[in-house]
Amino acid sequence: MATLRLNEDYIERARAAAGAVAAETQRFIDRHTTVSTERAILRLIGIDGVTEQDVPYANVVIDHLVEHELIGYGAFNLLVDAVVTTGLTPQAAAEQIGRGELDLSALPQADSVLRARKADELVAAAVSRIKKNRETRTERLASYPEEKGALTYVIVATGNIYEDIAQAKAVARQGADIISVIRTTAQSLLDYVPYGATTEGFGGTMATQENFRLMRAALDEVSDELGRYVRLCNFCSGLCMPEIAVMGALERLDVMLNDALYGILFRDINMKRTLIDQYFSRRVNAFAGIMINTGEDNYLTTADAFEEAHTVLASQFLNEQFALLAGVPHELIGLGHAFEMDPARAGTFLLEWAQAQAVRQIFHRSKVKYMPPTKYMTGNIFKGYIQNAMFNSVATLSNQDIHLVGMLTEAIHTPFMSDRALALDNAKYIETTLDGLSDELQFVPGGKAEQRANHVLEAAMNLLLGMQKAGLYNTLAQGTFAGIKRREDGGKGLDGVVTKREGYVNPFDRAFDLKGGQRV
Amino acid sequence: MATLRLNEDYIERARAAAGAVAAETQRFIDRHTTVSTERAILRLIGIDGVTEQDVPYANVVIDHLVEHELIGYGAFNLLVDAVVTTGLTPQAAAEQIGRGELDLSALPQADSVLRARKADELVAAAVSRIKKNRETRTERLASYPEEKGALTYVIVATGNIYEDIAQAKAVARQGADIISVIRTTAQSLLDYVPYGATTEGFGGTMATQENFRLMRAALDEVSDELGRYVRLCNFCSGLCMPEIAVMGALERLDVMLNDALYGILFRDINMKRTLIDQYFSRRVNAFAGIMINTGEDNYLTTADAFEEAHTVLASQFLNEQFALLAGVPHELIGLGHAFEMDPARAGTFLLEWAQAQAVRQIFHRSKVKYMPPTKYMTGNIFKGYIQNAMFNSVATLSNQDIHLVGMLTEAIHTPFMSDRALALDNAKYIETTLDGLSDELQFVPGGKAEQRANHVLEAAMNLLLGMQKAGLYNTLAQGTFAGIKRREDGGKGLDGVVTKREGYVNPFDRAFDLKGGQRV
Amino acid sequence: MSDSRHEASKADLTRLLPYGDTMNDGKVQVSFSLPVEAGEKAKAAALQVAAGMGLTETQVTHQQVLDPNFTFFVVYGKMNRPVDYTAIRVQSVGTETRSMDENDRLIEAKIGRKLKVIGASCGTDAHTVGIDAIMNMKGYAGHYGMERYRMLEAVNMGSQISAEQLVRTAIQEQADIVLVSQTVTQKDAHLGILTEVVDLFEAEGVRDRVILICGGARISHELARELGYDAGFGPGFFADDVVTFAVDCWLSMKNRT
Amino acid sequence: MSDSRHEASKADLTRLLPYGDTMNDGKVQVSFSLPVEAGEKAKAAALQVAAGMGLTETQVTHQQVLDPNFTFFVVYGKMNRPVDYTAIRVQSVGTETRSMDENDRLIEAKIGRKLKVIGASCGTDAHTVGIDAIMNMKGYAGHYGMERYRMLEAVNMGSQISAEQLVRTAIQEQADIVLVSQTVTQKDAHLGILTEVVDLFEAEGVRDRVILICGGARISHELARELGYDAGFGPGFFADDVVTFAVDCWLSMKNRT
Ligand code: B12
Ligand code: B12
Ligand SMILES: Cc1ncc(COP(=O)(O)O)c(C=O)c1O
Ligand SMILES: Cc1ncc(COP(=O)(O)O)c(C=O)c1O
Repeated sequence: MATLRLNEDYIERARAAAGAVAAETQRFIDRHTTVSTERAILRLIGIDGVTEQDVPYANVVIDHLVEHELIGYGAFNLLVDAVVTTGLTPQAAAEQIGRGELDLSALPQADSVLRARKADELVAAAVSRIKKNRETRTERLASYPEEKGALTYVIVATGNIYEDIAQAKAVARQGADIISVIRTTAQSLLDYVPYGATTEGFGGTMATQENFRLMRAALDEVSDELGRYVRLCNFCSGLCMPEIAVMGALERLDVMLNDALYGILFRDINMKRTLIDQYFSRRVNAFAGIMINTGEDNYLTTADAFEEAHTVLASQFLNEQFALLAGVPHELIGLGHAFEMDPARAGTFLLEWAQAQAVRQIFHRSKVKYMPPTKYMTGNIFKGYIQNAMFNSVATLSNQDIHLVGMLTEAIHTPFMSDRALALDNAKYIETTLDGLSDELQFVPGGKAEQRANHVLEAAMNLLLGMQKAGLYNTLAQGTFAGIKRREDGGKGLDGVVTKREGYVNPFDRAFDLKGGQRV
Repeated sequence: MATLRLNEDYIERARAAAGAVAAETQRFIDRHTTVSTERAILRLIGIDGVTEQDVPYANVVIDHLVEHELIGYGAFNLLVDAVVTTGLTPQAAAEQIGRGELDLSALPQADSVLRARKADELVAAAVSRIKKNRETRTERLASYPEEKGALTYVIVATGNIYEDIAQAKAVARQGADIISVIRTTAQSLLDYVPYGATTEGFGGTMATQENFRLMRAALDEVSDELGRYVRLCNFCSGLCMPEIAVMGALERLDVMLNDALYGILFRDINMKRTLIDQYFSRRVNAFAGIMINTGEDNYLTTADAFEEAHTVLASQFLNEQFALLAGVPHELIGLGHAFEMDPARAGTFLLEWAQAQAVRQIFHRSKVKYMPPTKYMTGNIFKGYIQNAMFNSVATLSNQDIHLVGMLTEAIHTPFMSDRALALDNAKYIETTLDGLSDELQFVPGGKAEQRANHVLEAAMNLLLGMQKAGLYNTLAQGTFAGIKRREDGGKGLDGVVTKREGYVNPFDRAFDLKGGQRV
Repeated sequence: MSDSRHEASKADLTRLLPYGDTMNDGKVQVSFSLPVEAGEKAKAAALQVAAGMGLTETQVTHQQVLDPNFTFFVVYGKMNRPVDYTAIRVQSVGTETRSMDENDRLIEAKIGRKLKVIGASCGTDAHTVGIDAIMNMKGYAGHYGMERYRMLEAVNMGSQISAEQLVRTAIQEQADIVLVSQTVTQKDAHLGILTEVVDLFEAEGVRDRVILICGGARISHELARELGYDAGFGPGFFADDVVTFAVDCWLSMKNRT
Repeated sequence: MSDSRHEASKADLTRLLPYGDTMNDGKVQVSFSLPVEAGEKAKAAALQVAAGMGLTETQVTHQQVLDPNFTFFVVYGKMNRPVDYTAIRVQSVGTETRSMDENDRLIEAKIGRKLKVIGASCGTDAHTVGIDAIMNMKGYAGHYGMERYRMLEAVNMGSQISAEQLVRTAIQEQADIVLVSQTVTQKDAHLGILTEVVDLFEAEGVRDRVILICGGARISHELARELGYDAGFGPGFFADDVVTFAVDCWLSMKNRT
């Protein structure tokens, strides 16, 4: 593969600075939890379903704890007490709380031995279910021929899970490796997760546990048919990030969009809330063997890809460090980036290639996920098709692990079945025709590609060194990323941030630690 | 630009062998003329128009000479005699012959001084008209800003010269540099050139002098509008090759498809006829400052581009040598080649690039004309559009002088106005986005690109060395080019080949010699 | 060669037809999928679909399996239903767009005070690039936004703003012009929120006190008018176009309070 | 969420509509040019063209100047005229294609002698790849041609063969099967020569003694039948298909001489 000679010193310093920023933030994260983290814990111990008013029992319980100012002790503690003292299952307890029949603030102290036993039992049940999913995935992967080359990634977004399934099966048969079910436009701001199979979404379909289950079953079916494991992806993002992680772990999703900063920037979710949420959600994802995909590509939909390339790189360093702190192993970190330079600008192919190749080399231990042009796609589907071909070319030349195939109708509608087929055809044709090309080429030493890559790298390093001084919150307040300014106490969901009290416990934080509790 | 290290020794030996084959053939050519060459000479001295039965007067006169077995002395000799003895203009003489009022076999001997004076006068008139056209072209080119980069080449083919003009103006405004008016499917087998403005053709429009004139005027108009010289191209090919050359010289065409072998292979025209015809037609083209474009691309529509790449290269060497023998300067030789490998084959981009780059380097003194995919184009216009994008990429990377832009509807119909616009958009986008790329890349030394290029070069050299032994005619009989076998005495138009008799004169052969009569 | 026409035929604007390479050849390209298995029968069905579109001389140039029961087609054909171009009246938002300077001077001269503009990307829509293009200082594609206008006071509330929030703010701030951006239109997601904004203004009895304008990638002027907006702007329009319209509209509203 | 359907809806084959991403959404993509100046009015005209095609919910997603008086459009819309798929009967050339071996054995068993095939690319058409694909030994795309058949004697006359040449040769050689290839169809160039071949055979009174088959990129079975051929084959058919048809045809012609 044509490689770039990158300044290794810059890489090291940038990574160290990002590590320092993440570590500093982690100290804050460690002292806090959130309503969504606590709801995720409840889901892990089996609380599911909704009230007659469609309120999830996880929310019912957490709202109850918030109301009684008990949430700082951790929902797990209180639920175990309730289960031990009442003899109810967690679900039954939750339902009683919902009906106002049980008040967790008025519980007697449970016996500490029974309590510990119950706690272990509940944790073990969750751990075992998730482990089983992980094993099933491993077994399935092993039972099919070995995978080669990039995984092609496509989206389905009909709004109706059943139509999504039809689309997903079709596109899997057309050759897609990862099916991402886009969420409906409203969902990420909901502070609860909807329930059941859903058929009405706008620009996407509700992420619900039942929808996950239905889609996973459909993809297993089609995987068997095709003799190839078709991966399922969803969005572990928004106000319910940790809960979605749990749902994904329970239903064997394989990939999750999951970013430390995306919600802050693009959904105006409070930064503290998101940073705390992303930690536990990544813990879950890692344990479930689910690959996370970060969302730096989104920056370039508002910021200029030429001018702001270094912000993408800086953010990738941050996402990497946050992920490592959450215990995500390198092979489950999929860093996002995108091909978003203005096609009217001369010579961008080289710049895009240099960027993609640099990311590939800098994060060689991780996976990279490459996103197609969106911003400069227009209603001219013909032009769009060749923009995608150029993107596919860079993806192939720089050997991206996850290759999100672009739609010629990107600027028009969420994809038609035929749009996806054409998109995969495009990617396959380019992959075939460029096969082996990059092994036969070298960048001119010290030429524009290396200059550009090192320039972006240097700018990213400087940005991170600046952040190390200014701190993450201040940097976000300055509009550094995607040109979007966010205040420390602004945005949605700050009221869901909870300071841990003495005695707070989240047993899954330790249970899910792949490294046995060691911070990297 | 990324360059290949080619075996210079192979290049030299291949060129020498091609030179020997051409020189050997030239000895045969020099001893012969053809009815079409003679008609071309008549057109040069002003014979034009058609009889009431639509027979061109050039044909009337030559048929008359053939009938009276005088053709071997050369039409020029006889016409000058007639003009001097009758006092008629050549045109009037031709018309009298047409009406049976003048018999060239029954002419008295003309006074040799008057004869020589008349001959010089007629030649001078033709020379001056053509020179003026050449000067007009030079002046027009000088009056516009300097041209940069490849010339984009498009076809119009409505069958109706007036629709062609509308299409041509539109596509010139869209950015095309060379407009090629495709001929109607039947024309190349006609042993006469139709007359006047025509509006009915199939897959193309008649090549007539009036159509040339109308289109050149339209393009001059649009050139002035755009501040850019828009070139006109037609097909100097088929049974009337030399006449078309003359018509183009008189009407200021700028480019002519003109190949030493195309008619033999693709039109089953007799090889002697074509080889003799191509000689004088090239003489004319060269003198008129018209660039010739060879048609090796056509081989790959029947032969496999991967297996038979060397035949294209060998033919290019031959076309180059024939052109040089005819006195065509390097800068007016445009060698054709094409991007025609099966898109289903892996890794073809590198092979196409290597081939295009090798041609670029081997013929660095000449121009190269690069043809888009046609054979593997299908009714899937979307796929076709990205096949063209890959072709455009190779064209840009290897810096082709003439870039024929491919149509997404190649497999469906002769181009719609919108097809051409999309084709130019495609080429422009690729040119812009790949701008400067090839300067920033190197082929891996000794890698697949160089191996492939040298392999093809070696095979071409061997083929030419074999031809030097076997002779051109035998080689053509073996199906070496395009898999098509042609016999020395087969094909159309052999009866139009004429052995020169003692005293034969074609004054234009010398008059049009840019080098003052020196064979290179 | 027999034909004696001396130029390409002119379009008959009262009977306009699509153009491939010859006047009135009616050529169109169509692509679509059908939920049936690929094959000769599917191809026949595709040709019937094309016939249903009034096309003749149709050919399926490409047929592609999407799934066992879905097939994609590319079809070329001839459209035969002419359009009377001379009868088309475009309901356009205005004719000549004034520059920022011209608009500023006009506001100064005729209105004599700054106009207040409030804008937002409403509902759950988080697409801000469109509204930013119109409002923010730097504008878009070389066209400055409203914040740069001397005679406008422009407040961009951002995205994900509920209809109530927008209307409340507009009333509080006594906005002259209210801008609503909507990008997500899948399953008509935009119609609800756009209607809600109009309804709320009407419920508050202040609809006639504001110039209400919407915009977005799939918003047309016609649609906007139907929904009760004064105007709608799709892609290709910038702040100057919007301000020109708004000022004209302001000036023509006689019975302003 | 209120909907209780438990799977994606099935296609109603009696009322088949195009499919974008939801059953019966009717989505189609169209592109064409109009001979008018680009702009809002041109866009309106494009929408009327789309309406003329029976499309609703149309949007012009792209408008592009081709020339001062020509504009290109890309339009998306909803097609509303259903097709009764269950009523479609395909006039197809035959159902199951036999392999070379099966055909050879059938000819041997039922006919008992080699069949003679004469083929050519006729008129001024110089495209040989199509007829070569059917006739030559090596065939095309992995399908052997007729020359490889044990029980066929195939003569490929090549291209640019006049109708008279072909018919004369066919009669002289007592051909059982005659093949005509036509590729150039612009301005219906193929119709003349195809008709001429049939007419000549009829004029010679031997039309019923040969199986007459044509083919080419834009030849359909329907068209071939209309013109008086026994069959027509477009892209995607190879020697085995043609031979299968020809043998069946030969066997079903009771009154053969
Ligand atoms: C950038 C982008 C995003 C960014 C937005 C970042 C941001 N801060 O804005 C991110 C990545 C966050 C995003 C997310 C989503 N997106 Co988005 N996105 C786009 C994209 C690539 C470009 C849109 C854009 O910025 N255009 C540039 C601006 C300048 O154009 P414009 O909006 O049309 O504005 C012009 C005019 O319309 C007008 N205008 C616009 N607003 C207004 C208002 C007024 C008052 C006036 C007068 C004029 C006016 O003026 C502007 C200048 O001319 C498009 C695809 C594309 N290429 O079009 C998809 C697209 C719009 N997104 C889409 C979807 C579905 C989503 C999601 C819902 C997907 C999901 N389920 O997760 C999410 C959720 C967002 C949400 N809740 O709204 C779909 C919409 C499909 C549809 N028809 O409904 C698109 C078309 C992509 C696709 N094919 O699926 N997206
Ligand atoms: C190769 C080619 C050429 C080569 C031909 C070389 C040769 N020896 O055949 C050359 C370069 C010489 C050429 C020249 C021209 N060509 Co040409 N050519 C093509 C091209 C690229 C491919 C055709 C091909 O080989 N297809 C592959 C074969 C296998 O497919 P097929 O013919 O469809 O055959 C299959 C079936 O149809 C069937 N079949 C075919 N024949 C028969 C017969 C029988 C009896 C049966 C049963 C079946 C059968 O079986 C085959 C296998 O499935 C097409 C564009 C394209 N990509 O399609 C243009 C194309 C066909 N050419 C075209 C034109 C206009 C010309 C010219 C007239 C242009 C000009 N004015 O100079 C010339 C003149 C040729 C002439 N007089 O006929 C147009 C036709 C437009 C139209 N609709 O009329 C096309 C579509 C290009 C374009 N878009 O303009 N061409
Ligand atoms: C990390 C991440 N989360 C979520 C989303 C989707 O948007 P939302 O979930 O906010 O609707 C994206 C979109 O690209 C993303 O990158
Ligand atoms: C050299 C040459 N002459 C002529 C033609 C056109 O064909 P014809 O003039 O035989 O119809 C071509 C087509 O590519 C060509 O390359």
